[in-house]
Order: sequence, then C-alpha cells, then structure tokens
Amino acid sequence: MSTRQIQYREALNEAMSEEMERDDRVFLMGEEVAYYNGAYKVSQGMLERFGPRRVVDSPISETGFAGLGVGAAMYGLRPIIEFMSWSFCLVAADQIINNAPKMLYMSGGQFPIPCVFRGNNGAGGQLGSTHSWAVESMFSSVPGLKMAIPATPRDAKGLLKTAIRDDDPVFFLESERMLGLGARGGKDFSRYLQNNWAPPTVEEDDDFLIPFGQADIKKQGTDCTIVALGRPVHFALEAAEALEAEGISCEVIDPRTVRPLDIDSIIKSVRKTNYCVVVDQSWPFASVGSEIACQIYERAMDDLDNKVIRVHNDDVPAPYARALEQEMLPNARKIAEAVRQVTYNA
Amino acid sequence: MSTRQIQYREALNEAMSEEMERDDRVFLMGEEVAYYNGAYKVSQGMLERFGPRRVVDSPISETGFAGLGVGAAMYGLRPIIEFMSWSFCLVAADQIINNAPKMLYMSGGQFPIPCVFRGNNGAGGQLGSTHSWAVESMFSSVPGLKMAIPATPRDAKGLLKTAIRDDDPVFFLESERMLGLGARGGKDFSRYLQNNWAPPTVEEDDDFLIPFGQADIKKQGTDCTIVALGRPVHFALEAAEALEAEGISCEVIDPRTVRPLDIDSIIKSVRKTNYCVVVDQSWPFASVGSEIACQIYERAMDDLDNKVIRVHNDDVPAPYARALEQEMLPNARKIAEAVRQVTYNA
Amino acid sequence: MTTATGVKAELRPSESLSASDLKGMLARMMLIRRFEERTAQSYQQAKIGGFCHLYIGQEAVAVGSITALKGDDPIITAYRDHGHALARGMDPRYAMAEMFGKATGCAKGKGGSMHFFDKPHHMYGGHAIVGGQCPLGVGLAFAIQYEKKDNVAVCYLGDGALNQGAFHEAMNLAAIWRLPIIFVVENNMYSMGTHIARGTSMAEDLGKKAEAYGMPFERCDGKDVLATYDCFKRLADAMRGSTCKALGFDEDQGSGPAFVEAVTYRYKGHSMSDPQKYRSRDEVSEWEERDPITSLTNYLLERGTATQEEIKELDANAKKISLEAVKYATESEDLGVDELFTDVYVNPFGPYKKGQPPLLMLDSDESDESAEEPGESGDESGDAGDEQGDTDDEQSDEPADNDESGAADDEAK
Amino acid sequence: MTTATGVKAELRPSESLSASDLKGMLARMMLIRRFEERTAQSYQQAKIGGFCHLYIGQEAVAVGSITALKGDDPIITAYRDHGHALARGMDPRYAMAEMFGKATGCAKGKGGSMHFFDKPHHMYGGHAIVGGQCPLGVGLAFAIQYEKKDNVAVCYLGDGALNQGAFHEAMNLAAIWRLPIIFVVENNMYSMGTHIARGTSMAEDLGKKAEAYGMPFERCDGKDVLATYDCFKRLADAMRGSTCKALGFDEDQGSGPAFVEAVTYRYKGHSMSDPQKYRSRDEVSEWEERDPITSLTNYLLERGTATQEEIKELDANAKKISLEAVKYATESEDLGVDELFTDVYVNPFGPYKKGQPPLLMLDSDESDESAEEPGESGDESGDAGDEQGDTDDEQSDEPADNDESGAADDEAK
Ligand SMILES: Cc1ncc(C[n+]2csc(CCOP(=O)(O)OP(=O)(O)O)c2C)c(N)n1
Ligand SMILES: Cc1ncc(C[n+]2csc(CCOP(=O)(O)OP(=O)(O)O)c2C)c(N)n1
Ligand SMILES: [Mg+2]
Ligand SMILES: [Mg+2]
Repeated sequence: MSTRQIQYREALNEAMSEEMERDDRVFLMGEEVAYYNGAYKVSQGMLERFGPRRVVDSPISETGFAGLGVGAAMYGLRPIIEFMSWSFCLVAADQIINNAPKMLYMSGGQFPIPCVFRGNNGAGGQLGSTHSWAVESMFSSVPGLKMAIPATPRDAKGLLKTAIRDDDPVFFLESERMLGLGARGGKDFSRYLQNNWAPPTVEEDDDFLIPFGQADIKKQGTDCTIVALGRPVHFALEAAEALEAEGISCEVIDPRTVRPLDIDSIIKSVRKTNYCVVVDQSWPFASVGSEIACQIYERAMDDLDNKVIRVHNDDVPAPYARALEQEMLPNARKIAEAVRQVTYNA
Repeated sequence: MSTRQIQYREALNEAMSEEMERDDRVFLMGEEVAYYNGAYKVSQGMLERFGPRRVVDSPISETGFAGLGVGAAMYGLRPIIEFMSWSFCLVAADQIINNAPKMLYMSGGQFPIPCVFRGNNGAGGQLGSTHSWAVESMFSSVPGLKMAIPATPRDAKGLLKTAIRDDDPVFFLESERMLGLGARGGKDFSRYLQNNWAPPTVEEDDDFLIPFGQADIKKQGTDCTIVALGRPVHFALEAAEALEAEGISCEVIDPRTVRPLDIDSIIKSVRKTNYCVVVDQSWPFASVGSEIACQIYERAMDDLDNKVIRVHNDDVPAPYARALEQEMLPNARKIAEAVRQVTYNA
Repeated sequence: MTTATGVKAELRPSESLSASDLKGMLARMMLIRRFEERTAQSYQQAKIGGFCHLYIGQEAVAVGSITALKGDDPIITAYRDHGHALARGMDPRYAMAEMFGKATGCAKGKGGSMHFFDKPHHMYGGHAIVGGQCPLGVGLAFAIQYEKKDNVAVCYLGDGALNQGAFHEAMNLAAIWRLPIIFVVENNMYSMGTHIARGTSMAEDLGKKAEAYGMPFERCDGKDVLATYDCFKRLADAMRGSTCKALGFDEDQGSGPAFVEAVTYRYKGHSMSDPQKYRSRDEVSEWEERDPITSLTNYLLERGTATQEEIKELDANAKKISLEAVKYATESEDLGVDELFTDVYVNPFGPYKKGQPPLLMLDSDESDESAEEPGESGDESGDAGDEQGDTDDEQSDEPADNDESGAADDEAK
Repeated sequence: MTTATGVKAELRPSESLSASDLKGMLARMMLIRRFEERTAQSYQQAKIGGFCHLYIGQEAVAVGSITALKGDDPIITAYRDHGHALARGMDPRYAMAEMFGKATGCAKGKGGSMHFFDKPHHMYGGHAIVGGQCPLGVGLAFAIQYEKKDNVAVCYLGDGALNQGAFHEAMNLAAIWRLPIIFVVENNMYSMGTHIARGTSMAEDLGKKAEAYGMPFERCDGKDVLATYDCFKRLADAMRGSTCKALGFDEDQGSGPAFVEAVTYRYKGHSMSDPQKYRSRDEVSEWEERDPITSLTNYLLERGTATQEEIKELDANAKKISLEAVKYATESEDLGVDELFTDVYVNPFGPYKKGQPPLLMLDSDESDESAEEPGESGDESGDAGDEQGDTDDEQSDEPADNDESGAADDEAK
C-alpha cells in the first residue's frame, strides 16, 4: 500500500483538476472559489492553473448560479457548482431539486443534466441551527439525482471523478470537519482498510474512478454491522476500535453513495453478523437511517437477532454551545453504546 | 350523527374564518386569496368578510411573503400563509425550514413563530414533475415544525383551528384532489367512521379543535392495519371495502399529524392485527413511510407476523401522461394487493 | 437606441424582410392561433389534462422575436410555451401529441402542456415554476460565452416573474458577466388575476428594473410583430460575441445582456378554468381590436405584399395543420406504462432503464427543414372549422380510486 | 431630500442633540469597539467558537441609525450583529456570554455570535443566511402597519445580500404595500473576499436598486455617526404611520419604505480566519484614518462639548464594561445538556420540554433602563488593556471523537 499523505481537500482538488484537464467542458463555479482560492481552500491554485473562464467566482446568488449550472448543463457543459456549505443550498432548493433532477424526465430524455453540486455538509462546529444542515435525508428522497458522501480522501477523489463524468446530476456531500483529514496521523484507521486512505496520484492511475452504488467495507468484523456514511464513518471506526478491546468485532460498512444505495452489500454483512447499528448524521425522522434500517428489516428480518438501532442527530435544531452540539451529534460513544445494547443478547 | 354536507374546502374556510373572528392577530396572505377568492376557492368570501387588511393578495414572491409571515409572527401576529401549492414552496425553502422552525431555538426561547403554512400537497392531476410535490417526507425531518395532513372535512377544520391557535409553526398539507370532498355522496366512507365526515358548525361547537398527535381510526378491523395519511386514506378505505368482501378485515388508521406522530396508536393497532401496510403519497426513500415502518419494527417486531409493506409513489418524477401518473401514485388496487400479500401467511 | 434625428435615417431591420419572410411570419402567427383553438377544444373534450395556458393574443411576441434570431440561438420560456415552440418550428403534431400524453409527444407525454422541449430546434423548455427558467437562461448564455459561440440566448418570462428572486439573481449574473442574453417580459398585465400594478412596484416604468442592473432596456409593442422583430434584431445583433474580461476573455466584446418589455395581452383566461372576474369584457375587446394577426394581414394587403386569396390560404393551411395535429395526437399510441422508469437517469441503476429518445429527436434533420414552415409535412386536407373532432372520453378511463373529488377539473389552474 | 437652496435653512436633526446625547453616542461606539477587541481575544483563546464576525470600523452605522430611532422600533440584521445589539442596549454581559455558549447568554448559548436576539430591546436577530432577514424585516413592518403602530422597522444587510433574491422580493413587497421599513445596506465594499464591483451590477450607483422599486434612496457616510443619525432621523420620522390603501387603510399615510446605502468599511477580516489577500494594507489604513470614533471625538473636543478627560473616561469605561462582560461570561454556568430539548416547541410533545426564558427576558425592566447606557450595571473596575485574561483552554474539553481534522479551526468562515 502506498504511504501517500493527502488531505481530503487536496483529494477533491485533484479530482476536479484532473477532470478539468481531461475535458474542457468542465468548469467550477461558486463563492470565493477563484481569487480567494476557496473559502476552505479546496480549490487552492485552480484559478492560476485554469484561468477565470473555468474557475469562476460567483456573487452570493445560490439560486442564480445553481440554476446557471443546470442551464449550462442543458447546453452541454459539465458544471461543478460549489456551495460554500450545503446549508446555503436551501435558498436554491427549487433549482437543485426541481430543475436539476427532473429535466431529463420532463423533456422525455432530451436534456441530461451532467452537473455536480458539491460543498460542506453536516455540522461544521458551533455554527448554529441554520448553518449546520445535513441534507442527505431531505434530498435523497428525490428521484433523478444521485448522491455521494465520501468519508476518506481516497473516496473523495474517486467518487468526485465519477460524479463529474456522470451524465446525471450528482449531489456531492463533503464535510468541513473532514477537509483536513489525512493531514494528521493520529486518527488514521487505515490499518483496517482494504484500501489506503489515500487515492493514487494521476501518475499512478490517471483513471481512478470509484463507481457509484458500491459500498465499501471500511473494517471487517464478525459480531455486529455498523452502517455509516460520511463523517460518522470515523466515529464508527473509533467505536469499533474501542469495542474490539471488549471482544466485540464490528464490521463497518460505508455505502458511500445513497442514490444508488448498495443495499445488497449491507444485507450481506447483516446476514453474517446478525446485528446492526445504522449511523446517520442527519435528523431521525424520515431519514437515510430510517430508510436503511427499514430495508434491512424488509430484506433480512429473519437474519436479525435483535432490532436495528439507529444513531442520529438528536431531534433538535443544532445548538451553538459546544457541549450541547457535541451531545447532539452522533459520536463514537453513542455508537459503541448502541452496539453494546444491540448485541446484548448475542 | 349530523348529516351536514360540507366540502373540504369549505371546512378550511370555516376554520380560518372562525379563528379570524376570534383573534384579530390572525390574517391570511397568499397569491389570489383575496380578490380572486382563492385560486381553488378555499378563501371564498373572506375578503368581503374581513377586508383587505386581513385577507391579502401577494405577488408571486414565496420567499418574500413566507418570510413576511415569519417576521410578522415574531412581532406577535398569527399569520396564515397560503401556498397555492406546496410545490411552490421550494423557492421559499430557506424561509420555511430555516427561519420558521429554528427561530425559537436560536433565540433561546424569545421568539415563537405562530405561523401556519398551508396549501395543496400531492399530485393535482397531470401537472408534471415540478408541480406534483408531496413534501411530507422532505420536511417532516425538520425539528421545530409541526405537520398536519387532514383527510376529511372534519379533520381539516378541527386540525386547522388547532394549527392557527398553536404557538409553533405548522405545515398544513391539503390536497387539490380532496378540496371537493364532501360534495358528492359517492365515495363517502362515513359508515366506517366513529365520527362523521363533517365537522360541527360554529353554532354546534364554537371551539371544535382536534389536538395534534392523536391518530384517528378511520375504520375498525381485525386482520391487518393500514396506516395512511391525507388523500391515501380514501384509497385505503376503498381497498378495505374491497377486501371486506374477500373476508379480510382491515383497520385503517390515520395519524393525521406527522409531527407529532401518534406512534402509540399505530402500535396498538398492529399489536391487534399483527399485519401492517403503510401508505404514503410521497417517494419511498427516506420517507414518512419508511419512518413509520421503521418505528413499527422497532416497537413491535415480535407482534408482526410478516414484514410491513410500504405503498408509495413509484420512485420516479411525476409524469404528465394520465395512465402513467395513475400508475405511479398509490391507489386502492396497490393497497389491496399489499394487504393480500402481507396477510398471505395469516 | 436611436436619437430623435437618427430615427428616420436608420433602416428598420424589418424593412429588409422579403415578402415570403413576411408571409411566413403571418403564417406562423396564424398557426399558433389555430393550434391554440384546437388545444382549447381538446381540453374541453378532456383529451388534454393538467394545467393548460393558451398563447392567443400574444403571438406577435414569440414570432417577432424568434424570427429575428438565428435558428440555433437557444430560447427558454415559462409554462405558456406553445407559441414559442411553434414559432421555433416544433412540429405541431408533436406538440399536440405531448398534451394528449402520447408517446409521439415532444417529451413523450412526460412533460405536458407546460413542459415543451425541442432540442433540435434549440428550445430549452417550457418551465412551470414562475421565474425558475431565468437562471437556466443565464446558464445557456454562460455556455454560449464559454464556448465562444456567436449566439444569443433569449429568456421569456411573464410579468408575474418580475416578483421572483430568481429573476433578479439571474439579471445580476448576466449583467456582471456581460452574458449574451435577452430577458423578455411578456407583459400581458396580469399574473393570474393580479394586475401588474398590484403586484409589481414601478409597473409603469419597467425600464427601472433594467437600470438597476445597468442593462439596456427596450419597450416594444408586443402586439406588432414587425416592431417586435425590429427590437430583437437590433439587440441580438449587437449582442453577438459578448465576452467579459472578468471571465478571462481578452477584451469585452458585444453589447452584453438586455431587457425587453413586450407589451401584450392574452385574450383567454389565465388557464382553462379562469372566470376572469378581474377584468372587464370591454378591456378584452379593446385589446382584441389591436390583434397582431389582423394588423399584419392589413399591412400586407395594404402594401400589396399579399392578396386576399393568399391570406385565406394561409389561414386555411394553419387550420389544416392544427386539425392534422389533433388527428395525429388522437391516433398516436399512449405512452406505455413501462416508460415510467425510463428517462430518470442517463446512467440508470436499480429499477431504472434507458429511455428511447422522443420521435422529435430522431427526425431532427427533417424537422430542421420544417423550421421554415412547421408541420407542413402533414398531408391531411380540409378545413376543420368548428368541427368538434372525435370525442372519445378519456375521463371514463379514470380509475375510480383517484376520482373521489374531481377537484382538479373545476379549479383555477 | 433638500434642495440646494434649502440645505442651509433646514436644521440638521443632529444639531438638536444634547451634549449628553452626543457623548452617549461616542460611548456606545467605544463600547462596541472595545467589546469587539475582547471578542477577538476570546476567540483566539478558543473561548468562543463557530463563526465570528467583528463590527470594528462600522460602529457609526449601528449607533447613528439606532440613536435616531425610537426604542421600540424593531430592528433586524445579518450575522455581523454585535454592534447592533450593543447599540440597541443589549447588556454586553449577555452578549459575551452568548458567544461563550453560557446559560446567561442572550439566547442561552443556543444562537452564538451570529444569532443575537433581544426581545426587550426590540432586536429581532442576528440572521446568518445572507439576505434571509430581509423578508423577516418586511414582516415586522407589515405587523407595524397591521397593528397601526407608529413605528418604523429597520433591516440591515451587507452589500453581498444585494445579490440574493430574498432582498429583492422583500423590497418589492415593502414598496407595493408602503410598509414602514428602512433597508440599510452597510456597504463595506466586500462580501468575504469579493469586492462589490465584482459581484453586484451598478455597484457605483446603488440608488438604481431603490429606483427599481420606486423607493427613495439616501447614501450616507457610514463613517460619520452624525450624518448617519441625520439620515435615519429624517427618513424614520417621515415614515411613521405609513399605511396603504390597497391594504384597506383609509388613505395612504407616511412616506413608505426607503433604502439607505451606508458607506462604511470593516477593519478586520471577514471573520476570524481571513488572510485578507483581496485588499491591501494601504486600503485598510486609508479607511482607518476616517475612523468614526476618532472623528466624533475630535468633533466633540473641537466644539468644547467634551474634555480630553471625559473622553478618556468614556473609553476607560468601555474597556471596563467589556472586560466585565468577559469576566461575567467566563464565570457563568455552561448551558446544561438538558436544555438540548427545550425551546424547540412552545407547546412541546414527546421528548421536548418547555424552556426557561433567557435571563435577558427576566430582567427586561432593568435592561430597558440600561438602554440608556448599556452594561453600566457591571461594577467591575480597572482598565483591561492588553491583559490576556484567564485562558482555560476549552479546546482540551473537545471529545476526541469529534476532532479528527480540526478543519473548523483553520478555515475561512
Ligand atoms: C413559484 C410559483 N408560484 C406560483 C405559481 C402558480 N402560478 C402559475 S402561473 C401564475 C401566474 C403567472 O403570471 P405571469 O408571470 O404574468 O405569466 P402569464 O400567465 O401572464 O403568462 C402563478 C401564480 C407557480 N407556477 N410558481
Ligand atoms: C445564502 C448564503 N450564502 C453564503 C453564505 C456564506 N457567507 C457568509 S457571510 C458572506 C459574505 C457576506 O458579505 P456581506 O453581505 O457584504 O456582509 P459583510 O460580511 O460585509 O458584513 C458569505 C458569502 C451565507 N451565510 N448565506
Ligand atoms: Mg402575465
Ligand atoms: Mg460587505
């Protein structure tokens, strides 16, 4: 395995840059993506490399520039539209969940929308209620879009390259709290991984694509399946590590994309472990977590030795105060408790 | 039981008018609600009765007037904001799911938002993808709001009066296809009901409120529970009637509000019948249906003699063509099939 | 745009139009009128469902503006879209079939009246959320500039859309990047039942809306097809090749975006179920007296460009094509229920399948030709007049379980 | 608003301000400045988390405008809200405690820096979605008119919000209904790293934005607190009692809404982690030379309204209050985790509970008085100077499971 060190944000940058080299129709637009080099430095250096035609600063007009992306995609371009945060996509909701995912259908197949919407999702750290959206549960119910939620630099690169080449609109959910991931050694769970944290360089593989709809077993285990997506994958790994010490072997499975959802791999894991905890960084009601749990019951009820436990945000708006926010979000402690609770009868 | 004939739209009108008589702080605002008497005649006569200060035509500025409602509520008024259709609320998403439900929390309890957002929800009949939203699954995951989906004129009146008096923001989901309900005798399932279709007049009861969070058993039965909300309640009753002939006795239970959700009553019914079908007029993934099914598994797995079957919209954008739209929506045939399938092993 | 003294000197672009150009414009307006009459009739017969908005009275706006454009200039509009599609050359058969929900429809029956799309004719829809098409239009213009094309995008909107944030964000983006786009508000005075003066500030001087974005403004008589043509021809020609330094182009070129108010009027209700209590019969009559078809007809007759017989023939042809469209739509196959899961994704997964392209995409060469005279490929003969057509009542197909109220039938839409 | 000849004749409203009024305004600006310095310091010490935007440099806008209003005129603003809250009379202790996430905060620590609310002082927030407060502001003005109150609402926004649809919809609604609201764009030239000229068309003449809605426009020197006062005093007084016939009021009264551009500048970065490469040190220095606090100080000294000693004392007091606020915030209790489920619903159900009102609501009588001189109730003495305060590192409390990247710490916010 390569020992490459690369941050999540750099992986995103690599994916975009490689695809922009490859295809002139790809461009990046968003607030502060160009001259500022990205509010979170994801697009660092891209203006210099590709020029202002292809790396475009937009005013604070999410409806305007998200819609611009859809229109440009109708014309044949392949826009990457950056939301500084998915929390700011709500002012553009109509453009992204009406126009983007329904255009192909409404036009009888005439107008594909090969557009990627991407940005930070989930609590950024004490930003308060309106700035701490995790939009996966709200938007994954919309047919016509695809949704990816990468948890490692490797997945970030591989999935984003796939997203950019995909002919359908892709909602790409990153996380402010993961952008620096890969920079430090401390919380590196790569010992569990089949693949490294890091993606290959363009020299190593100039066509590194991770297909949508393929779950990744982030850690193998035998006693309980933990399904997690995005940032919570790391909480799950941390919980799994703690539980290992207690003699509970967890399998951490990361669907990586929600639409399509690789339910088969999840079911396979549950059939093996007979226990399952589902972790979801959004709110409990009508969520990705309830959907996954529900599908597990539907497909594998006889294989379950207990009910599925779901770990979500608490069902309250995100508070500012640090302790409260910590308590409200899913974390390793909650996941470990859920696993202990669900495997109690094992 | 009273033999009052009243349409669903008239029941809504009665609820608003009675509350406006009662409390000067209540006003109605929306597109065409005043001089046009409502695009769907729900507010018929209200301009004449209450004058232009309290029944206000707005331009096509959903962000503007939904936000106006939230601001006016902060000041102490009690706005009723009508969306001609919930499909048009997407351009106002930020105002209704950020500002309305989070203001109380973000202000540490200083600013309640006693505002009702109401309008048609669900497919109106061949309106195409962007006009056929059923928003319950998307928005019910948002803490801070309440959501009611009445299925009869009685529930429409009783729940809307409660909504207007409630100090929290309420999303009130009506249906274009139900507005005329009560006008014809044909599809009247009132023989099953504990209560009539019709609400009392103000003379009969000047304080007719239906509390939130209380499910209503629309039809009693012993063999299978059908959970349905809004328009699908009628499909469920029709299916139940057909199944009665086949010797399957269905209990049709209508939660009436999604937030709060009266899961206890649902569980009670399932404990009795041991079988359950959940009907939901929105899309399957991460839906109200998956949530209800999931909670049933979590609370009553041992009482279930089979898995729960969910009946949803097909997971595609709403098509225009009539036959396709019919096929895509939940209907009595699909529900009956689901009941037969789920009770197969009974 | 022209000084008081310059007005006379400058040739109006429409003065260069040939007799056949002019007759073509008349023919196209007549086609829209007759087609819409058939649409109304078919809606009454319940062959068409959903919401349906007629373009009758506004024909000069679509025909005048689109005639002034190049065939590959992208256009986009709102839900009142039949006129734009026909003006652009969409085969009327596909247009009618779409509303009948047939597989031969321009969008295979998946879009309906409010969602007409015609990629071969660079018609980017038919959009039903008020104002929602404006950012899309900006996207088209951005793509034109990005690809260094010599085109101009035209984005139509109703006066009601002036009150939507999407319109304003779109205007600003177009302005700062000098995108080649003409925003056209078809000011027919009403959004549903609301007169523009009740809903829009400065309704009396919409030029102020353009000034707010530093954009040139033109008010054109949208009842006069030649005035409309002139307005668009000048603006579009000046705009071609628009570029913007801020987007890395060497220098600013072309005139950048513009805003047009086309003053017009719809003779019919907002949709098929509008009691129209908000306006007087007199008001409607007054506007009908300035009918764009009548005006152009008289103009052509007065100038001797066309004879009375030619005019009659053009109208007969419009009727013939429209009737043929109904016949075609009636006889076409319903869209199969197996198409429910197609066209959701280009790269499908799970239950989804690849869709067949609509007919209109397959014969795009043919239909590019027919852009000259849409729908002439039909060989049906005879004037349809007030004939009611075949009335197989599709309502009777309605499954009982979806018919508990019938509300959708009798409401304003 | 005044003719060339009328300028001299008309008395500037600020000329009627008493010496103590003027010193009060200076004191309030000094308080904001010193408070924000403490805020910055506390943020560096990680006592404050999340996003934090300082008001340093813009003090004259909040103080000038708010002094011109009646105490119960509702105000609403964006996330850069500390200055408005303090100008309105929020107790600085509650303000600081809010940022420390303490139970004594104005919103009990649930809102944070971007979401300051003070109901007793008619401060309707602190709103973090750009432009999102504009429709709310219109709602306040609508309610004023509905209730026939003699008030005026003031809605502040950043120049970046000019590009949001919400702003435009709000402007139009206010205009057609003649609502008593002043929209104030605090034009500090930048939205994050984007100069207004790059993001907003007609940046050079924002009056055009007002004209588009038929609204009166005033450009005021937002670095000059008295000019700002004059501007708001005139507008607000003319506006009181605004009504609208269309809303059923007998006749139109009051002048209806207005739009103000307050030209200003922020000295610090957009937020606490902004490298500020988009502007030169020189540019910042130039603006710092026109400092509103220095200007008013000099003016008072020149006119003999205040002595050097008085000025020093005012500043010392501002420092004292700010330090006291930090001390108060530091010593306050953390918000209990059991408050997670309070304040979600007024009428709770299931897991939700009724919340206790914030302290600020409980002592609203007291704080209504302190609106005259906010925070003076503190009895802490001594100048804080550059003292670093106690630095118990709250970062060390951070549970390991939420610390895998630390991205939130080092990014632009
Ligand atoms: C965002 C949104 N709100 C409301 C509607 C409902 N609606 C459809 S058409 C219409 C009136 C639009 O009037 P205008 O823009 O003037 O266009 P016209 O009908 O005159 O062509 C309204 C309110 C909608 N489609 N979208
Ligand atoms: C809708 C939305 N988009 C993006 C952001 C992120 N954001 C926060 S502040 C800001 C800049 C705003 O600038 P301006 O309005 O000029 O206010 P200032 O910071 O100068 O006070 C941006 C882009 C946001 N909060 N909301
Ligand atoms: Mg109109
Ligand atoms: Mg600014």
